[in-house]
Amino acid sequence: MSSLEVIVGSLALRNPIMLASGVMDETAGSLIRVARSGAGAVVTKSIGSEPRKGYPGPTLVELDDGYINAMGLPNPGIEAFAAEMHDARSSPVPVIGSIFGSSPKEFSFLASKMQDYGAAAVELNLSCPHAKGYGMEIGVDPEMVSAVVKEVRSACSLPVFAKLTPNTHRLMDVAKAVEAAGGDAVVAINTVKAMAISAEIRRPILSNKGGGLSGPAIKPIGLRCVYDLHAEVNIPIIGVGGVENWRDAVEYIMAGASAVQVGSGVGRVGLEVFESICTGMRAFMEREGFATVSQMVGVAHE
Amino acid sequence: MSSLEVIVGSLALRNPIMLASGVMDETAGSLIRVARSGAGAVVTKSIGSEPRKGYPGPTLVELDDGYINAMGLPNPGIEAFAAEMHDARSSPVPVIGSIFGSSPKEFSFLASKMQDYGAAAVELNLSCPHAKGYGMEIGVDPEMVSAVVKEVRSACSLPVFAKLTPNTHRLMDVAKAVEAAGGDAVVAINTVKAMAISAEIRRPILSNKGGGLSGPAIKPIGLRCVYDLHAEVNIPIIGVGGVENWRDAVEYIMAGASAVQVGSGVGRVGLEVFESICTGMRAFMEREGFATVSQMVGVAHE
Amino acid sequence: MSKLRIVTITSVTKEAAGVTTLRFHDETEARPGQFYMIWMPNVDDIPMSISYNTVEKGITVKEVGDATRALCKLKVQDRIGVRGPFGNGFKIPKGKVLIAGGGTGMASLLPAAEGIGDPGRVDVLIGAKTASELLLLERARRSSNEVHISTDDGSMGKKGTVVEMVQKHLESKRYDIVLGCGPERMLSSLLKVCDKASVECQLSLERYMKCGVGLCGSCVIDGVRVCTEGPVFSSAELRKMKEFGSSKRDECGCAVKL
Amino acid sequence: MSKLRIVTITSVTKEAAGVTTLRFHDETEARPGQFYMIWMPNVDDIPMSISYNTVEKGITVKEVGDATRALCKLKVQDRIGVRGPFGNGFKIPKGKVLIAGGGTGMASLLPAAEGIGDPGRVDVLIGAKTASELLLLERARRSSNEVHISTDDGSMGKKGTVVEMVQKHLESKRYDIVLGCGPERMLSSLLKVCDKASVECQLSLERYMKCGVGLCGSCVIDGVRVCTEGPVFSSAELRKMKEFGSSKRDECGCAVKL
Ligand SMILES: Cc1cc2nc3c(=O)[nH]c(=O)nc-3n(C[C@H](O)[C@H](O)[C@H](O)COP(=O)(O)OP(=O)(O)OC[C@H]3O[C@@H](n4cnc5c(N)ncnc54)[C@H](O)[C@@H]3O)c2cc1C
Ligand SMILES: Cc1cc2nc3c(=O)[nH]c(=O)nc-3n(C[C@H](O)[C@H](O)[C@H](O)COP(=O)(O)OP(=O)(O)OC[C@H]3O[C@@H](n4cnc5c(N)ncnc54)[C@H](O)[C@@H]3O)c2cc1C
Ligand SMILES: Cc1cc2nc3c(=O)[nH]c(=O)nc-3n(C[C@H](O)[C@H](O)[C@H](O)COP(=O)(O)O)c2cc1C
Ligand SMILES: Cc1cc2nc3c(=O)[nH]c(=O)nc-3n(C[C@H](O)[C@H](O)[C@H](O)COP(=O)(O)O)c2cc1C
Ligand code: FES
Ligand code: FES
Repeated sequence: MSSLEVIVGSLALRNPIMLASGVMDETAGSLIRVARSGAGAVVTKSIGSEPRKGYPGPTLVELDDGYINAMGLPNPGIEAFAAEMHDARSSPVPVIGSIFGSSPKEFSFLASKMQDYGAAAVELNLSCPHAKGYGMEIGVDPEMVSAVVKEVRSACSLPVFAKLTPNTHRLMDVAKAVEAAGGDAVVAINTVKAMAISAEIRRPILSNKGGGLSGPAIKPIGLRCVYDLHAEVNIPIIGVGGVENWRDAVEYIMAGASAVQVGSGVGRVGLEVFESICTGMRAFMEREGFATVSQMVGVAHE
Repeated sequence: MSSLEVIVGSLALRNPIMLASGVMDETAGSLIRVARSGAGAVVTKSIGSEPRKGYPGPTLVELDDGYINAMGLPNPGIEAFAAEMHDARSSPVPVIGSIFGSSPKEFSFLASKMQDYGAAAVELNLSCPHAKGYGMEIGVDPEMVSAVVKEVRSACSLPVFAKLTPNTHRLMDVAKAVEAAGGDAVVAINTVKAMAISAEIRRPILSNKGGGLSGPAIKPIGLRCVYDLHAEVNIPIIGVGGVENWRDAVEYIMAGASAVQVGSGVGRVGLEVFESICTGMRAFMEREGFATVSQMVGVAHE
Repeated sequence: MSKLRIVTITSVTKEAAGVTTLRFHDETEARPGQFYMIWMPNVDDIPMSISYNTVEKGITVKEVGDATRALCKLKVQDRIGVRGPFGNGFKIPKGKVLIAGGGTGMASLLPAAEGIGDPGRVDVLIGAKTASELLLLERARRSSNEVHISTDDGSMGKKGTVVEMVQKHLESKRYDIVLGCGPERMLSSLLKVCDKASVECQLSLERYMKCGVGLCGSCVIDGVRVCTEGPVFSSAELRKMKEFGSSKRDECGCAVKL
Repeated sequence: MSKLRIVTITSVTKEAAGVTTLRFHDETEARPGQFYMIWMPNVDDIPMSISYNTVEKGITVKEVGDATRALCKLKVQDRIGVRGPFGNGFKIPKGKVLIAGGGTGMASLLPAAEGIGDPGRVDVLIGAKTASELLLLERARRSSNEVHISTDDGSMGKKGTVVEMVQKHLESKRYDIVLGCGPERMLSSLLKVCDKASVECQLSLERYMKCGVGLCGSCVIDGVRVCTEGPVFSSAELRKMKEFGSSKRDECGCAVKL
């Protein structure tokens, strides 16, 4: 029987379908719930140094083929999150701590906290405003990204995953910077810059005006990023963006992903999304003669 | 009764719904057909210096919410296109000549040809490989774009529209470069870099592997670009990306577009897309008390 | 999937001090106990129970902060956005139903009473702090032959809480189900009272909601999403929830005592 | 909308020198005269008429270049991609039908004959250069009581062209419609012959196709998209087309004489 087990960096996972950051992952209860629903690993909501309320509503727009969200990074702050991480230890799968900051120092501080809390790895959300610049994202600047990864690398011994933004033509340079700085994996992609407008109300729907597009609408974009990344970097790639069935997951893996994450699919399909992807993927692998997931990684390049 | 007439740069249009470049616009017959179907203006397929066959098939992947295409810029070349432009003179609406090149000189050569042929304006397709670089698009480099627009500006007296790629974090810089170089309008957006993979065949579907995403999937991305551009440049903006009904068109206009273009909608809805958008938009304007389209331009910023 | 729609307010009714019902046309089918996310442009997007469940839908809003205040100021012809209906709603079994509402809790319970459509099958108990805050009494009387009132200060009906009334009723009469909505402290006493009397209940909870569609996780109670798996929970579900009646999450996701 | 599906070849039949029929399972409903875009991985994506219109669909491929050659080399169990069915297909009126096919043109016509399902209502005329290139004769005889053959060299059937045969039949018998498919020069003579006899015809055209869905414009003839508004056109439509029988477009979109 085909096996879904994978090793991503140094993390051994029972299956390659992880929960993406920002979706049902702010509390220990929800992390454990998702883990029990069949995910191979769960990533926490991105946590910052201080509690943040996020933006007023609307923070989400539902589309036929995805969502646009501008939650505004609400989170209880790294101190209060200690309790959630403590309770999340009973999770049957690894809990990866996602963090965001505006400087290398802030990232490394948060990473070492996540290590203290028992996280299995840290995921750096690089899609937040670049403090030095114009509100541009850190993740479009290879030097800034390199500095963040280096600092985190030296401050903690956990595997370091860097989550990349697709909103740049420099994605490959950024990924190479992650690799050179000692990052253990890249996670691609975060949401795509987007907006929804109400013709009757005559204004953007999200209170923040702009937001990030996720779900099936961005799957072809994420797939392209992962495919291109696979040709450029040698560290593992974790694919995210519009995965909601086994076929999506297999496509990402064939493009070069060692594992995938599911965000919007939790809302669009339900918590059964993890189990149904795994079941479908295993059936596909048996039909097509793949014994392990790693045999599928990157085969679309051959 | 509300009027749909608009003036974009110096072009007077009977309505703001134009045909986008690359869709049913390689021959005089199809340009006239689309014009008669109700478009306010038609843009030709992007024409280069030499005939090009484009890529082998598959060149198109159909998705639930759009297409991914990599046609490979097939076109008969600027010399052979003279005959089409000649016959297209019987078009009831302006014919805008789209051109692509790999250097400022090539662009200006093509633009002056289009002027000779009687085009009402030229649209610069800036999403082609940057000859000097690594196959990166010209449109991600503000200096290159500035050089192209200046050269075209001095070689011809037609209105110059610069069509921008969304595949960069420097879109605003590029648009400002167009404005500073004397461009008359920006057109946003071209397709978004994407890919489709077949799990069974284990390879990318398009023969070119990568392609460009269009249709409803990218509407929120185009809308965001137009909204952001409206705050940054003072020249008119022509919105493109996923427009297929009056609501889409109104949203683009409220975001800041003076006109919109329809590409994928021609395939997804049919040639009646132009008339149905115009009818719906006029009804909306009467219901909501807008006498002219220009009263709606950018109202989502208020 | 339930996308945003823009609707026009067709009537505004003041129910009590600081409580207003807004009606608007929306043809979507809803079940009693479901809710909308209501977009008040330039202010916020908040959950509101469906208080009238005909095509001319209604919400009954109590002013407690910016968004509810702005909603209560709306006039006929103004526009709001609605998403939904969201959530599971009440599952009403055969037999005799006891409805127990505190405050605006009645807003989500009345469509249940009206949905049953048999005034002999439903008894309604309404609680309020004081007479002037009592809500929707006349509507309740149209859908139930037996409506009783309690106020904390005794200014109308029985003096005491609605839970005390429920307890009395359960002692004297057989009910197949108790439906409840109101402040969570009230609901947690209600569950205890029902458990003691061995009567099933379904209680509608409130949690901080942002997305409304089961995605963001801001509304979870013990890992369960109130927006999609609730807001109505059965006795069995409620008994398992450690956070029920004891703590909730604020906008940041921090746990706060109730 | 018709998305790509991967199908497995279930049978391979050699029809004549350089002509092969491939069958595969595809449950999509198609009308006679419609076509698929066939993806031959690592080679190309090309239009092919549906030559068997049951759930076990078929295409009949003539080797003319890279993609058709690769298709003809496929074996049972190999996989190809299919998109479609695309195009309008034949609209078959009541009454007597004359089918006239040249070369692989028969591939798209036979499903029409089979669709009529009454061998007494359909006469079939098949033309080929020479006997060894004659296609699908036995299948034609199963769906028509009257099948006639012509070859350019007289090696089988009447010596001459299929259009000459049509002319004779139109002179001697009443038909309500003529359905034709084959090289465009043949089709343009066919239209003239039908016009002269005042019999309506529907002819299936071929143009360079890339997208298949009415988007790219590579298949236009006089501004009409053969992939979506065709490939089957009526006499009235064909008479208006200046490019019909005279020119077509190559891969670049350049006009070339036929
Ligand atoms: C499923 C559900 C149904 C509800 N039905 C009704 C109803 O029918 N009538 C009614 O008057 N109220 C109802 N509420 C409560 C209502 O949503 C809050 O009173 C409202 O959101 C307060 O917003 P505000 O800006 O006016 O006040 P704020 O000053 O922002 O907040 C006041 C308090 O309201 C709560 N609150 C604020 N925002 C939210 C939010 N997004 N989600 C949940 N709670 C929030 C918090 O406890 C907060 O402390 C319901 C809540 C839920 C979850
Ligand atoms: C609607 C339609 C139905 C068809 N049905 C059949 C059929 O049932 N059986 C059959 O054998 N052939 C059919 N054809 C023709 C078939 O598509 C071409 O023979 C095939 O595409 C040639 O490809 P190639 O790579 O083998 O040859 P190439 O060497 O690439 O080309 C040979 C010639 O084929 C034509 N051609 C090439 N590519 C295309 C294309 N993408 N679209 C249209 N024409 C092309 C051109 O005239 C070209 O000069 C049909 C064509 C159309 C438009
Ligand atoms: C509601 C919501 C909240 C999100 N919050 C975060 C976050 O806090 N940190 C982060 O790195 N990504 C966040 N994301 C992005 C997702 O992790 C993911 O990269 C993106 O949604 C694409 O995947 P999907 O299509 O499966 O949703 C969020 C996405 C959504 C929809
Ligand atoms: C099949 C196809 C071919 C295209 N060819 C061109 C082209 O030659 N030049 C160009 O500037 N844009 C081209 N585009 C991009 C469109 O003009 C447009 O910018 C994009 O498709 C987004 O609009 P839409 O969603 O309405 O299709 C093409 C798009 C498609 C789908
Ligand atoms: S409000 Fe977002 S999950 Fe419930
Ligand atoms: S093949 Fe593209 S329009 Fe017909």
